[in-house]
Amino acid sequence: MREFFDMGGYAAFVWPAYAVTLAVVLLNIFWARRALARSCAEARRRLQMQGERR
Amino acid sequence: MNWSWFHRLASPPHVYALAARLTPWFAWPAALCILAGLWGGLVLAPPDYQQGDGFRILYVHAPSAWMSLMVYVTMAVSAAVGLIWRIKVAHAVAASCAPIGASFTFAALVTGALWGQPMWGTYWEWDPRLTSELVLLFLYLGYMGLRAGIEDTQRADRASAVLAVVGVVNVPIIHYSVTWWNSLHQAPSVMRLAKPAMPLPMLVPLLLMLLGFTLFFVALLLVRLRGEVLARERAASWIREVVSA
Amino acid sequence: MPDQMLEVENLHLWRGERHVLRGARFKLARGGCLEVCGANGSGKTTLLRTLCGLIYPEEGRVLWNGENVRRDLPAFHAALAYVGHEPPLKSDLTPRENLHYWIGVRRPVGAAELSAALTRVGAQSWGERLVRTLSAGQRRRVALAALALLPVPLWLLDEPTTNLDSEGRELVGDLIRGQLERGGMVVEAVHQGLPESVRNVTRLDLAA
Amino acid sequence: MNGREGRVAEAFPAAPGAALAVVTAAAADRSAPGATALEAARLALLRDLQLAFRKRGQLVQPLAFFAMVTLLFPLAISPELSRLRELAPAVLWIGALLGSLLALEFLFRDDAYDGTLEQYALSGQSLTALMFAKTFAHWLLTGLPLALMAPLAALSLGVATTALPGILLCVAVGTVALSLIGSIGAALTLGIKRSGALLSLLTLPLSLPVLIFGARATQLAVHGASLLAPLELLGALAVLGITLAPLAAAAAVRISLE
Repeated sequence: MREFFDMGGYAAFVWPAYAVTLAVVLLNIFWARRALARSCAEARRRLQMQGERR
Repeated sequence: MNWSWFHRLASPPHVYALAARLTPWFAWPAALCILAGLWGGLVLAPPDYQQGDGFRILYVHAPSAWMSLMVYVTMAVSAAVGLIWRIKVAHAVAASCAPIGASFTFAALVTGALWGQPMWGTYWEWDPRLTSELVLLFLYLGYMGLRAGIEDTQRADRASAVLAVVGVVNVPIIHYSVTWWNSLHQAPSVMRLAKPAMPLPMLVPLLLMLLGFTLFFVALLLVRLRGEVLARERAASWIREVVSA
Repeated sequence: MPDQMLEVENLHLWRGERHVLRGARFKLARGGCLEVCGANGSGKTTLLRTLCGLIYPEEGRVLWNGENVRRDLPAFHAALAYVGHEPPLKSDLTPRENLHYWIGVRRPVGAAELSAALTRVGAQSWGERLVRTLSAGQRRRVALAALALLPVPLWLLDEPTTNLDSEGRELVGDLIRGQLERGGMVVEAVHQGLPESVRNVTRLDLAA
Repeated sequence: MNGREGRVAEAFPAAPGAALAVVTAAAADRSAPGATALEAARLALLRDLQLAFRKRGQLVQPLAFFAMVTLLFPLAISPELSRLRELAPAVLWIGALLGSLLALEFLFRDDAYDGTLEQYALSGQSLTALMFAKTFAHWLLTGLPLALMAPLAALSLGVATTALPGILLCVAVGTVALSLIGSIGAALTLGIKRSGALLSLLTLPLSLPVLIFGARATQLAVHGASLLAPLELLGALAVLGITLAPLAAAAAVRISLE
């Protein structure tokens, strides 16, 4: 196990690289869901405005 | 030729519903492929005979680099389709691509630099591939900047589509010129190992990661696409059902 | 000359998020004049810009001689003259130079013709001054001179009488009448009616 | 008809009959063909040149900027001519790139504000040809002066006089490509407030090949070698730009008018 985390001495480079990629993947999931939620809220607001105008 | 099937397929409510339905079918296989690829790449694959365990950065760097280019091409193709046939959904796809592509280009740059330190002894080498990747990041940033600068969605769609098409014509020229420039100024870089056929235990995890990232991109795209489709529809009755649900 | 006609089918227009035109349809035949009325912001300019093919209608079609104008935009554009509510003039050129370039891009135009047009709009005394020194009404008159030099079948005019004195408004009426008598068509956006009675006018009211 | 025209003449008694003259001229013209695309492009070019010479201040700006950049490098590095000579290609090309970029903001902006672009788009002429004419005018007004000034700047950086014709040639060819690439960016950023930074973000990455080939050609010229290979590549870029850039710029202008 120790050996695995040590990555043959390259731990300082391998793990940050994986961490950055993981962060990008997770952020993308978060951003995509947030963008969808925002669009839904925006659509709801527009529908409401149209309802009021009628 | 009868195109009505196509128009039905590309109609916003249909696309919205389809995207929602398809997302899990891409998301879960993506997760599976990536996990299997990680296991294979970090545990099962033997250390490289030259680079030791350092080469394992390949399993995140190569998929990120692949994403950066593949997403750009996807973006440009759908932008061109939207521009030529005036299909709003195509513009929505292009708009969804940019932030995904930009973030993975960033990841490719960072992982490339982290790989470079042990291999070249420096974080940044003016290697043609890394340089092209950096230019690609600027192309993405320009695309997103142009989009953000134009308030009207339709005009933003069409203007940024022109930029994406111009960009995709330029990417090979830029890559060629950077390679040409690089070959003048330095000997072929250390990175360019004589690549014998990669042994199977190394290759399979890489392929799994590439596939997993691609599936992941499609899943992300489908989620973002729904939002972009909603933003482009005005006063359509189907939105009420979707939003209130 | 083939029978020319401008036709609009089921046109829907949005201005931002507002749906300003819902399914408009009309026909304009030779010698016909359409007056588009409505308050500021009611979408008059949007309609004119759609008619001349600058804006792509989200729904509906604009037909010229029975064919969608999108099929051959350059030919359609060669048959129309559009004057927006700001005359497209360069303030560092004189009215004569402005007209020379503006009209010259579309058709060959001689010096005598330019002089005649400038005289017609009363520009003989200021035709050689830089546009930056002219008043808004004078600039508008230069645009009228351009119209006089463009006897194309279709005129699209956005508020042609803005900033004009009564004499100038009279001139607009004369130009329009001349165009209609020649068998041309006019679409004009106004917030009140035409300066004087021009016959054969259809009105299209845009709700605010 | 006559009565009506008479009334116009009455309204403008200074020129009786003038109105009639206009109408007859117009009637005669109805069957006459319109201006050719070439004539239209020539007029668009002349118009931009005439306007530029009415406002000479803007003409000098890119040149002054270029001269400033050339002055900054020796101050920032060292007055040693041998070192400056090595850096001359970089100095010249970064100066030319930024100088050309500086003037790009004005390429379409005034025409967009005053409605000229709208008239061009509605003229029935090929908008691509008109865009090409405007871009060519831009090159004549910035690229060509920069190319003419580049040998002077090179001289001040210790480059031998034998290298100067080559430098002039490659800057002239390179700036053609730069103007064309820039015209796309300028057309795309129409209607955006404070578009300067965005314009450079769009244009500079696309200009990299020009920078690379141009700087290499200049370097070869400085060393007295044959600069044919990079010059040919530069020419290829310019030709590619001539065929494609006006098309993209015209599309972008139409989009900005929507």
